[in-house]
Amino acid sequence: MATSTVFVALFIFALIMLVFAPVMTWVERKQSALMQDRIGANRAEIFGFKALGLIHPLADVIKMITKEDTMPAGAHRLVHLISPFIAVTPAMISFAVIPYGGTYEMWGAKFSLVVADLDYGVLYLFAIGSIATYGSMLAGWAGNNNWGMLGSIRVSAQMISYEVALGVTVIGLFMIFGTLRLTDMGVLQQDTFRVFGFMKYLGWVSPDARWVDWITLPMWGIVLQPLPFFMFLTALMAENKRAPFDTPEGESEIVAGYFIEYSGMKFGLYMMGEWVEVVVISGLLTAMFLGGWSLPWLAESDLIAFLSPKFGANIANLIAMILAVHVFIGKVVALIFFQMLIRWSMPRFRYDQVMNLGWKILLPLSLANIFLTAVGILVVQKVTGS
Amino acid sequence: MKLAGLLTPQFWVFWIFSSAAVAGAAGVVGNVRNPINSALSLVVSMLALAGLYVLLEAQFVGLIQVMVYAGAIVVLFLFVIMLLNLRGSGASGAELQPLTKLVGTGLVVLGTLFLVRVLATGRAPWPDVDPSYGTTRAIGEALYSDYVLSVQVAGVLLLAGILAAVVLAKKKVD
Amino acid sequence: MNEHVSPALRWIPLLPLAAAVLSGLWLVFAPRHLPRAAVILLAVGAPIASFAISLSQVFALATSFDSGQMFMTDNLYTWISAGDFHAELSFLLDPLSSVMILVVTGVGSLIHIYSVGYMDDDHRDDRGFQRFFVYLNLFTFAMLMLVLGDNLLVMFVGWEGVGLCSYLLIGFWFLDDANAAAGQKAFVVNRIGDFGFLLGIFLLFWSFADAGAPTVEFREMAANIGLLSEKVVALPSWLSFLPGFPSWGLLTLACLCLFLGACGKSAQIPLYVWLPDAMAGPTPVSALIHAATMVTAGVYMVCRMSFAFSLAPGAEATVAWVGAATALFAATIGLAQTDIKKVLAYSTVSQLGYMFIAAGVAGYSAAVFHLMTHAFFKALLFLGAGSVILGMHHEQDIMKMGGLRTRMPWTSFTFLVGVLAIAGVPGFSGFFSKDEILLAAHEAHDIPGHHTIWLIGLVTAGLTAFYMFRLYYLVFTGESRADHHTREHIHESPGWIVGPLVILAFLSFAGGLVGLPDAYGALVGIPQSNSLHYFLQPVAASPVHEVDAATEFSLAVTTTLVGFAGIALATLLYLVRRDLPAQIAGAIRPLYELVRDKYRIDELYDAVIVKPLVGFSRVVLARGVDQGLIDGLGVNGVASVFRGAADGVLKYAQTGLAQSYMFAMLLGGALLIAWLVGGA
Amino acid sequence: MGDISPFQFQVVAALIFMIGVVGVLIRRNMIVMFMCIELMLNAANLSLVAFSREIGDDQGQILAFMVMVVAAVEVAVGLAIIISLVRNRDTVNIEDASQMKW
Repeated sequence: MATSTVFVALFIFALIMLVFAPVMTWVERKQSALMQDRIGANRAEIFGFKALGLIHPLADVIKMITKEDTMPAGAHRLVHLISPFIAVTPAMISFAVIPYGGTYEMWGAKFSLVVADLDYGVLYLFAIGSIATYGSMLAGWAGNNNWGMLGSIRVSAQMISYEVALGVTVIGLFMIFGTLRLTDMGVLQQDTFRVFGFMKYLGWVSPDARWVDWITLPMWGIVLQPLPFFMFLTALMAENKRAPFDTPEGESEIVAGYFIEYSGMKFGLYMMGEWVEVVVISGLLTAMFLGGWSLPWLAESDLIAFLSPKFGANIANLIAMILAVHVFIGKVVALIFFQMLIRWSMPRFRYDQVMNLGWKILLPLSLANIFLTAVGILVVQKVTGS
Repeated sequence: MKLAGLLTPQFWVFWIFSSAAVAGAAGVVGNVRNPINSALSLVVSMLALAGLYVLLEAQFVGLIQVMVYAGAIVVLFLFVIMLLNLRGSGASGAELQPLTKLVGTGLVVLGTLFLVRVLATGRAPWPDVDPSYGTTRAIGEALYSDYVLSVQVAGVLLLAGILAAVVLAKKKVD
Repeated sequence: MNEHVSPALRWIPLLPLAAAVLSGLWLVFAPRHLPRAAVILLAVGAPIASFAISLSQVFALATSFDSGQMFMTDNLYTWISAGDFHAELSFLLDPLSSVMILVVTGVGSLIHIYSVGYMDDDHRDDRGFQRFFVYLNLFTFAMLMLVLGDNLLVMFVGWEGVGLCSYLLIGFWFLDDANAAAGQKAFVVNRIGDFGFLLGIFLLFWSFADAGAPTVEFREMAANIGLLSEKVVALPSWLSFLPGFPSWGLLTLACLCLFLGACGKSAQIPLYVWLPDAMAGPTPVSALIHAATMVTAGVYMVCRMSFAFSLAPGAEATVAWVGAATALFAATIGLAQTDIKKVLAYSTVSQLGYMFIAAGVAGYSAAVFHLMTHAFFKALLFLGAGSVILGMHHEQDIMKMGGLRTRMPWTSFTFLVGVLAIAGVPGFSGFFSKDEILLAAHEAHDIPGHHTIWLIGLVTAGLTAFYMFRLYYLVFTGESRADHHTREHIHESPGWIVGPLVILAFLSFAGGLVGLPDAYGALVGIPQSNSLHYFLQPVAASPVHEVDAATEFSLAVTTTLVGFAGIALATLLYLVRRDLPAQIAGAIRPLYELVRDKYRIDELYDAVIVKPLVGFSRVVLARGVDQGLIDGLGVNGVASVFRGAADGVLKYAQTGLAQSYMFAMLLGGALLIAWLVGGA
Repeated sequence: MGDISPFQFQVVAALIFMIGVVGVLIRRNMIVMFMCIELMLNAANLSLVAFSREIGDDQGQILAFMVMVVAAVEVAVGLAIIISLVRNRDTVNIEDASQMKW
């Protein structure tokens, strides 16, 4: 891995993180206001510039940092101190394996738009995700608060439960793509397939029927595995403990759950962790199900091959790279919007409903999906003879 | 030890992770005050071991180590400790006597020497391995071809474990 | 001999098996029994189909017989394969088994049909009807295995199978303890015989293997029998009282073992005691199993092994003498019995003795001939008795019957045909077969005392005629001695029952014609009229006695006269002067009571064998060995040793503290590892 | 891999294993004893993986994987036992659980 590629990747990574996380507070407030026919945050200003309320995140940060940091009596001091960091770090480093673009050669250097192009990328995400449990769980316990304790029992049970569903749901996708590397998935999803291609194999239409070749769909995860997309999204949102899966923190039930004893920036870190995770979820879903950084029906290699004669290979690669990043960010934003829609429109599940959904609905469905996918793969192999 | 050896990242990775693993293990035993502390030490040890696995180019096992041990098993320990509300002293058992500590330490040293004597198989140099060594694909293909029976048995075992846990932990209805 | 394979053979036994399994599984697993019509179709259809196949196969064999085709086989698979030894599960159809399968399936089918009528009124058990036919079909299968088996092992499977079915059917109404006990008695007594049979099989197999031809197949054994003819077995010194000491022919010993098996199955002295008790079963069972087929298995086996018996004169003589003794002995018991089925049972024992006389004097064809005719008329008699029992509402005491001729004309008439046949009235089937046996005995010069045997046979024939007519007169003539209520309801049996009776009556009358002696055939101009004899010749070679017609006729006349004397005496005592029997019985009361009580053989066995055995078991085996040695010293002793050790010493190691165990485990593990590594 | 020899991994494994052993022997808290058992299993796993790498064969990793499966089951069942024990006896002290039944 050339040094320059890491640099570029890290640069974009930092950019996204820095931009997205604070902006999320604004998004949350503005979008909820939109949905509830309010105006939303619009008071904070710098020299009269309100910038649609975009100043508010900055004000929030200042407020949190300057707030008193309390330490409850009887708390486990060390654990209480480190828990917020344990909570936010996994969310941050999850981004390392999510690709924003492919690999581009420009002016003799290789640019790979992913921080760590790991062979076991998705597994890495799951492993990191499982570490995230500690942050929430220890927080509730360390504060020596009964609500916090209830929150932490709930959060540990919920997160362990949904990790199971999380892993099993996407196995069908792994079976189809045959890889855990997210960049490979991105490349594979640039392919298309003929919706009615099977007719040729079965001899229902003549081999030279052109219309069959025209009707194609991109090989996106959501096209191949539509149900797992939604199940995966559900499981991820439950992992993130945001509404409607916010039973561990449920304000009206157990006050604030596991982070009840936190204030100031430590509290802020929990919030930030959740928001970052919203972005991570969107990025992961984009990479796995929504074709990653590419536009549908437009393979990147075709694009570069098309542009190179006109602008030269370097410029073509650069255009492709810029396009890729923008496409990726666009998809992510759309997904964030979608998640916010859910968060602001669904009531909170009851705790037993959360567990039932995980164990009795998602898990059986995903197991059935594995089975069906296997059958489907066998059928396709049989029909196409490959 | 050559100076060059000190400069390789592997050298540092090994020493950092192995001392963390050993220290974590010692923390599990030595933390008398609160079982939660023991559990947290255990996590440190587990994660450090995962690092050592990755150093040994067993990435898959390392990741599974994180997911299973750190992500599930220790969480389960914590969960149970919290559920039983064992905080504070008393429930955690007697304090360790100085003599016990001494004997324990001695036993660790003696036992380690003994085991090292057993495990010393000659210092073969590391062989070169295939790039696919330890990858998910390699392990997965081995598991589902040569060791498929073991996988089946493991599945049955897991099922039995689930049932056993449910039956044991369930409160009596009447 | 050119071999011929006929795959149709397997269906002869398999069809009844299929019916039994199907119906039996249904019985076990289905909540309700099958509808009656289905049971009848399945259970009666299977033996009839078997009979049809048997007919076609026997016909095929008979037509190819003249061209030198002596047998057909059907090999299913290799059952046992060990080294040089192979035992096939295969069936053999040769003249001997042809006769047998026709009897088994033919008479069997008739009895199945009869059973439909007979079991109709059995309301003791909801599923009894179906259960009965399951057993009956299973029996048919086992019997066919027995007679069709190509080697001793397959035969033995059938042999045990019929024993089992016999047990099941004797104790069919097992709710009555007496019936269950009778079934057990039959089974246990049969086991003694089976033990001998097994010993015989082992001995033969071992000897053949020793002689370099390990086989249990009949044809191979027959071909290699010469290998064993000279071998002898040294007897231990404590057996010095035996004739022929110090050594016996190996074949003699083997044949005696086999004959012990035959004694058990065919109810010969000393193992006959089970058969009269076996009358506890339903009457069709008595007819099928304890008259027509199973009890003749011993005779069949001796005929089948005739190649061995004919080389063992000692065994032959034993067979003949045991047969003669049984024939006379059972006939005398039959004189004083009052239970209609008991009379017939002792008559069966007696007639089986007759067959063994024939087999013993090497008159195998005569034995088979009598076996066949006996199957006809004894089945007829039993079925007639069943019809009477049904009409009399399960009354079996002939002293309470009488005058049934007018009420049950068909039964009465067919029963009379059976009685005439068994009494040996000329023209009926029994006459020819009995004559042939007596002729064979008369001419068997190499059997010691063959004239005495002949004489015994003659006397038995007279006795048979006497007690059979006694039975007929007491049951069917005179005034009814039944109580008022029963008398009102006496009725003729339905068509299911009468039909088989009529067919069997015809066979009892005409069945003798297949073995019409040559001398009679010559009278009507048929050369070699004893077709059965010639048919059986290749399998069970009977010595051809060069008898002039005069001798043959004179013997026949003697027999007939004796028979008529018996009939006349019975007529006098039970038809003309009915007061006489009681007077005679009073005059010889001790003797009469002894005979009536069956010579108290059962009591004798009980006192000599059963009681001591039970006492021995109870005192020595149960109390001494089982409770004292095994329980006391073995189980409890070992337990108490360990208990003592645990109580006194080991329990102090069990602190209950898990960590002490772990420490022990650690030490053990360390030592183990040290040993392993140190050893390496 | 620098100057790290396979042997060094085995030393680490042995050390962790012995700490686990001693922990099981000297601690009275059942849950902690249980953690020590996990330590021993992990030490064995490390040894397996190191040997596997030393030989250049993946069998040791497979075995380590299976050990993890067993460990997971063991933890689930063991903790369930501890929960029911605490419910009945209100203690996690191993010395209070010295009877077969009560």
